[in-house]
Amino acid sequence: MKGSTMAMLRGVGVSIAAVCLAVVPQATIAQQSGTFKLGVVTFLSGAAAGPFGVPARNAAELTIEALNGGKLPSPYANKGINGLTVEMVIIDEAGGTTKQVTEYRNLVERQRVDAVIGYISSGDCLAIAPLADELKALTIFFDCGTPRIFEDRSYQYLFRTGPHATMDNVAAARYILARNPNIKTIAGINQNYAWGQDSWNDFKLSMEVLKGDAKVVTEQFPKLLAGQYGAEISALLTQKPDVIHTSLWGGDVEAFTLQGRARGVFEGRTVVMTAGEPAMFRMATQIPAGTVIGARGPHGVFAPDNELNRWFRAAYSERYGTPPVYPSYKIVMAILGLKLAAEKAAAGKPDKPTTEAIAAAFPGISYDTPSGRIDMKLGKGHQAIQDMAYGVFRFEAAKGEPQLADAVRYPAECVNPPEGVKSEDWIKGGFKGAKC
Amino acid sequence: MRTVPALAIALVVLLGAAPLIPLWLVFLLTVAFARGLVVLGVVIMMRAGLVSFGQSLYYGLGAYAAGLGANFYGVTDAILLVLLGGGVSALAGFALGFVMVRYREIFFAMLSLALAMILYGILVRSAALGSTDGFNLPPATFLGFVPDPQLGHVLVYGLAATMAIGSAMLLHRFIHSPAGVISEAILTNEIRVEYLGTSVIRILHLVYVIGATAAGVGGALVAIAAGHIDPDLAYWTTSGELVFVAILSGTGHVAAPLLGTVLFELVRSFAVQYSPYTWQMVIGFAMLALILFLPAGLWSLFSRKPRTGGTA
Amino acid sequence: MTEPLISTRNLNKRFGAVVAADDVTLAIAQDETVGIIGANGAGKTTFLNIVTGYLKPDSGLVLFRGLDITQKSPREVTRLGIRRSFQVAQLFPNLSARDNLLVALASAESEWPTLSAILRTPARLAKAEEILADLKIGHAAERLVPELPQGQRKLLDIALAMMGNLALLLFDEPTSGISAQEKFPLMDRVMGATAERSATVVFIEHDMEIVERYARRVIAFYDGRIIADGLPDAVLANADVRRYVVGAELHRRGERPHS
Amino acid sequence: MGLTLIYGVMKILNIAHGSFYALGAYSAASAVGVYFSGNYPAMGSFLLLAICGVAAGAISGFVIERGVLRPMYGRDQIVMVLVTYAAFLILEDLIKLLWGVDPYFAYQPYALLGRVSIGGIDFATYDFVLLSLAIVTGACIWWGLNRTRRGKLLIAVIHDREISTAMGINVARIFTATFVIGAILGALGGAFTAPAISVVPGIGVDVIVLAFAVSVIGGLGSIIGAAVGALVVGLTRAAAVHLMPEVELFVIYAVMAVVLAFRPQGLFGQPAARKI
Repeated sequence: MKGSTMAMLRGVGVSIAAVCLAVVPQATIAQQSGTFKLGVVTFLSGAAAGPFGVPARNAAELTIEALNGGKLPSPYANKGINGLTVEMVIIDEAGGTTKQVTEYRNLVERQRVDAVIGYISSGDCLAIAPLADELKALTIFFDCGTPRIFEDRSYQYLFRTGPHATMDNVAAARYILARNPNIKTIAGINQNYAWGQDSWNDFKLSMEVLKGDAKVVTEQFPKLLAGQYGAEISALLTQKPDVIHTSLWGGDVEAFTLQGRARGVFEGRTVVMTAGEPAMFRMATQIPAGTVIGARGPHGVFAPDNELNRWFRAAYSERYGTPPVYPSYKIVMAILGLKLAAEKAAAGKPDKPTTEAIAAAFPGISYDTPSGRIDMKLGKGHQAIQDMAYGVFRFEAAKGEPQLADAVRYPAECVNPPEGVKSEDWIKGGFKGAKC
Repeated sequence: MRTVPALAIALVVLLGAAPLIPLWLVFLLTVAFARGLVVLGVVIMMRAGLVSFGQSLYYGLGAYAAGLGANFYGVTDAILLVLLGGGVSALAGFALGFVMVRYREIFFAMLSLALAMILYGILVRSAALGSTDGFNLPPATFLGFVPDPQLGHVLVYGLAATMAIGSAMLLHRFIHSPAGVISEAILTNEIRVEYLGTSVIRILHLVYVIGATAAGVGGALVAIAAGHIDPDLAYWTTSGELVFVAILSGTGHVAAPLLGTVLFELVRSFAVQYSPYTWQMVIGFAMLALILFLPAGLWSLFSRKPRTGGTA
Repeated sequence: MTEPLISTRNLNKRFGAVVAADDVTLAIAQDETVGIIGANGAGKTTFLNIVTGYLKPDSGLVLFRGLDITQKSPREVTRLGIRRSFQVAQLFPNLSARDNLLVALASAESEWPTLSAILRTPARLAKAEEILADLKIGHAAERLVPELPQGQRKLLDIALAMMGNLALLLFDEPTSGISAQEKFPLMDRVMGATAERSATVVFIEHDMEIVERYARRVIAFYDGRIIADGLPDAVLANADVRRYVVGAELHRRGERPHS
Repeated sequence: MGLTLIYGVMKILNIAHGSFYALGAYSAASAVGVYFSGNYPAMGSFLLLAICGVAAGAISGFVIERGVLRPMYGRDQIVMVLVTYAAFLILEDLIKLLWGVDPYFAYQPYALLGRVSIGGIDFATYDFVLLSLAIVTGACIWWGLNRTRRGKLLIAVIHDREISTAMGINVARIFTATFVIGAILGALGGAFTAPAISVVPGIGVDVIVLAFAVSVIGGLGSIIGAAVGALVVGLTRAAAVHLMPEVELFVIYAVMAVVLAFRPQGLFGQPAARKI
C-alpha cells in the first residue's frame, strides 16, 4: 500500500514536470515584433494531402517567400505584410476535429500567431469558427465548402475568402442544361459524408427548379476513400442516366475515372465532376473527352489571363513541376486578402496593426487575385463570392496537354444567394435575385 | 490504502493551479482528463479481460447525448449534460451488456468494434445531425451561472479534473472491493469463479456498464470542452487509441490512465508542432519503445515492486 | 430408508465415439465417505463434471436431496453446497495466494459481491491467514500462484473448495502431486475439517492406500460404467476391479498384483 | 486472406496489414509507371505487378517480423495488436517519406484487357482476372496448408505451440515464414488493385477494417472462411448499393455483428473448448 502512495505522488510529480516542459518552450517563443506570424493549417497526411493540402502548402510557401522578397506583381508589390516579414507555422489538419481544436488553441495561445489561414475539411471549419471570436484570433478559411458557417451566425474575427460549395452545383446544373436542354434522367455518385451529401443535394434541388421533369434514377453514396466503385458503377450502368453528377475528389475521383472508363460509364452520357480539376493534369490521358469539369471557382485553367495569374502559374510550375490547382489558388486568395486588410488597417503606419483593426478593415473588401476578382459580400462582408466556371475536358494530343473547351463563366451574383438568404432556401425559392 | 488521499491532494493541486496554467494547456488537460476517464473505464474492463475495440460507441453516444441535449432540448448546464451523457451510455451499456458479456477476447473486441462502426455509419447518414461535419454546442453554463468563454473553459477544466479524479477514487475503491478483485480473477479462471458460486456474467456485465458510463461521461466532457462533435468520435481509430493509451499507461493503478492520457496528449501535441510531416511516426516509435522497455506500462515507472494481486 | 443426499439416474454421456458415462445410477447418503476408482478415461471426472453441472448428460438425472439439479449451472450447484476441487489445481494465477482465498471467502459470503466495501477486511484477512497457516503456506501468502510449488497449489485448490456452506465435497484426486509423506496428513486434515462441518465426501483416487484408509465405500468405474460398488475390501477384491482398475494402478507403481 | 493466415498461426491481429497493402500498391504503381515509360510488351506489366507485390510484401514483412514483432513474442494478444498498430503508424509516414503525398497511377494494365458484357452491363476483364487470381491463390494456400509437409507443420503449430516446439519444430522460423507469406498476400492485394485506383496516402486504413470484417465473418484463422467472408461482404455491399445505397456504409458491420452474435467463432472457425 505504501508503494502506491509514493507512486501516486511521483505520478503527480511527473505530470507537473511534464506540464512545465510544455510551458517552457512557449516562453522561448517570444513574439518578435518585426515579423507577422501566420499559422497555416492544411492536410499534410491522409488522402486529402495530395490533391489539396500539399498544393495549398506549396502555394502558401511560394507566395509568402515572394511576399517577403517583395517580388509579387502590383498591387501587392510592397514587402511582406505592411513591411513585416511573414513567418509561416504549418500544422497538419489530419486527426479529427477535437485534435484540430486543440491545435488551433496551441497556435493562438502557445505559438501566439497573428493570424491563422487554413482548413479544408468543413467539419474542422465548423468546429473552429466559434473559437475565432472567442480567442479574438484573426482566422481565414480558404477552402472548406459548407455554407453553414456564416448562414448559421455571424463572426467578427472569422473570414472565408473562398466561396462556399453551393455555387459549384448551381452552376453545374445551369451548365449541363445549357449544353443539353432535354435531359431526362440524372444520377449522382458522391461520397458518403457531409460534402458529398450537400453537393448532391444542391445539384438535385437546382435540377428540380431548372428542369422539373428530369428524374433521379439512382443516388450512390460510396464511403469516403472507398477506392473501389465496382458495385456503384454497375448500379449506374443499369440505370443508364443521361447525366452523372459527382463531387468525388482526390484519389476517389481518379479511381472512379479509371474504373468507370474501363467499364464505359462515360459513354453516351455527360459526367459532371465538380471537383475534377486537380485530377485533370495528372490524368490528362485518362479522363474521357466530353467530361464536364469544374474547379470550385475560376481557378487553374479557368483563371483569367492577368499579370498576377501569369506570375503565379509560371512561378509555381517552375518550382513544383506541375501547374497550380484550385487549392493553390484559393490559399493565395486568402493570403492576399489578409495582406490587403492588414495594410488597410495599418493606414500607412509602419508598425503591426492590431488584430481588431485588421478584423475591422477586412469586411466587404474587393480585390484582385490570380483567379480574378473577389468580393467579400456575404455574411456581413466576411464571406467571399466569386465567379464560377465550367468547361468540357479535351486532351490536346498535339500539344500533349489537357484543355477545357466551351468554358462558361457564371457571374458571382448568378450562382450565389444574396446576403442573408440560406443557400437551400434560395435554390428552392427559384434563385430569387440571381443576376445572370 | 493511501491512494484516495493522494488523489485528493492531486485534485486540489490541479484545481489550485488552474489560474496559473496557460489556456491552451487548460484545454489540452481538459481533453486529456476527459479521455483519461474513458481510458480508466477501458482499464477496468481490461482487468476483467474485456478488451473493447469499440469503446468509441459509448464515447460517441455520450458526446452526442450531450450535444443533442444542448442543441435540441436547451440543456446547457455542463453538469447536467455530463450526467446525461453518462446516463445514456450507462443505459445503452446495460442493454448491450446482456449480449456482449457472452463473448471474450478477440470476439468481444471485434463485436464491440462492429457495434461502434454501426453507430458511426448511422451518424454519418443522419444529415439532421450534420453528418460528418457534426455540429457545435452552445457554451456551457454552470448551475445557472453563465461564465464568459475563457472562465467557462477553466470551469470545464475543473469539472473534467473533478470527474476524472473523482471517478478514479471511486474506481480505486471498486478494484479493491470483492467485485473488483473477483473481476480480476475472472480474467484468468472463469470456471473457478463459477465454482466458487459467483456469477461471471453478472460481474462482467457490471464491469461493462462501468466502462460504458465512464466513456459516456468522458464523451460528454469532450463535447462540452471542444464545443463541437462529429462522428469521428465513434470511429474505430478512436477506440483503438483509447485501448492503446490504456495499455501504454498500464492497468496497475487507477491514476495510471489519467497520467498516461495527459502525457500522450502532450507528446502528440508537440509532435504535431515540431514535426508536422512525421508526427505519426514519432508516436509510433514512442509506443514501440514503451512496449519494449515498460511491459507493465508507464505506471511501472512509479510503482516500486511489480503488483501482486490487487495490492498496487 | 432416508432420502439420499445425492443420487443419479441412468446418466449417459458420449464424446463422439468415447462413452464417458454409461447408464450411471447411484445414490450417496448423508455422511458417507465414498472413494471413486477407475483407470484413466474410465469416466470418473466426467461423473464429477456432470454432478456439478459443468457437463450436461445426454440423458439421465442428477438429484440433490430429491431436487433435480441436472440442468443447473456449476454456480447454482455450488450455492447448494456441492463444492469440488480439481485434478489440476484451478486457481487465479494473476492473484496472490492470499487473494485467491479472499476471493473465495467473499464469494462464499454472498452471491452478490459488493462494489464499494473493501475486500481485504481484517476479518477476512485473519481468516485467510488462518487457512494459509493451516495449509503450512503462511510464508507464501504474498506469492503469485505460479510461484507456488505444485503441491501447495493443490492445497490451495482444496482450500478454495472448502469455503462456505458445505453439504457435499467432491475431490478430484486430492493427493496427486502431493509427496508421499504429505498425503496422509493432508487427507487427515481434510477429513477432519469435513467431519466437523458434517459434510459428505466423495473423492476420486488412484492411490489405493488412500482409498483403503479413508473410503467407507468404493465405487469402481470402467468405460463409463460402474463395475463395482460397496465396502472397500469387497470392491478391491472384485475380480473385474482387480483386472481393470487395481491391476492398472499397481502397474502404474510398477508392482505385480499379489494373487 | 493474409490477415487470417497470420492470425490463425500466430494469434496476432495484424493492423500493419493495411500498410503491406499500401506498400504493395505503391511499389507496383511506381514500377508500372517506369515500365510503361520505356516501351516493353504491355502484357509483361502483369508479371511486374506480381513481382512487386511479392517483393514489397517479403521485404517489409520480414523486416517487421524480425525487427518489431520478434522481441515481443509471448506478450499478450492485445499488446501484439498494439505493436502492429505502432508499426502501422510508422509505415504510414515512411510511405509518405518515400513516395510523397502525390497519387501514383498504374492504370495501363487495367484498361489493357478491355471489357466483357454480362447481362447488358460491362465489366472490366481485369476484375475477373483479379477474381480468378484470388481464387487460385486461396486454393494454393489451402493446398499448401493441408496437403504439404510444411503446411502440416504449420497446423501443428497452430494446434499446440509448446508440443510442436518440443517435437523440435522450429516455431520461430515458421512464424517468420507465415508472417512473410501473410505480408506478401497483403502486398499482392495492393499491387493488383493499384491499376484500378489512384494510389494515395491512407489507402491502407480502410482496408484494415474491411479485412477485419472479412476475416471475422469468415472465422479468424480459416482460409475457406476468409474466402467465404470476402464473398459475403462483396455480395452484401453490392446488394446494398443496388437496393438501398444509404445503408452501404455500415451494412458490413451489421453482418459482422450478426455473425459474431450467433457464431462467435465465425462461419468457418472452430470453437475453442476449455479443458478443466
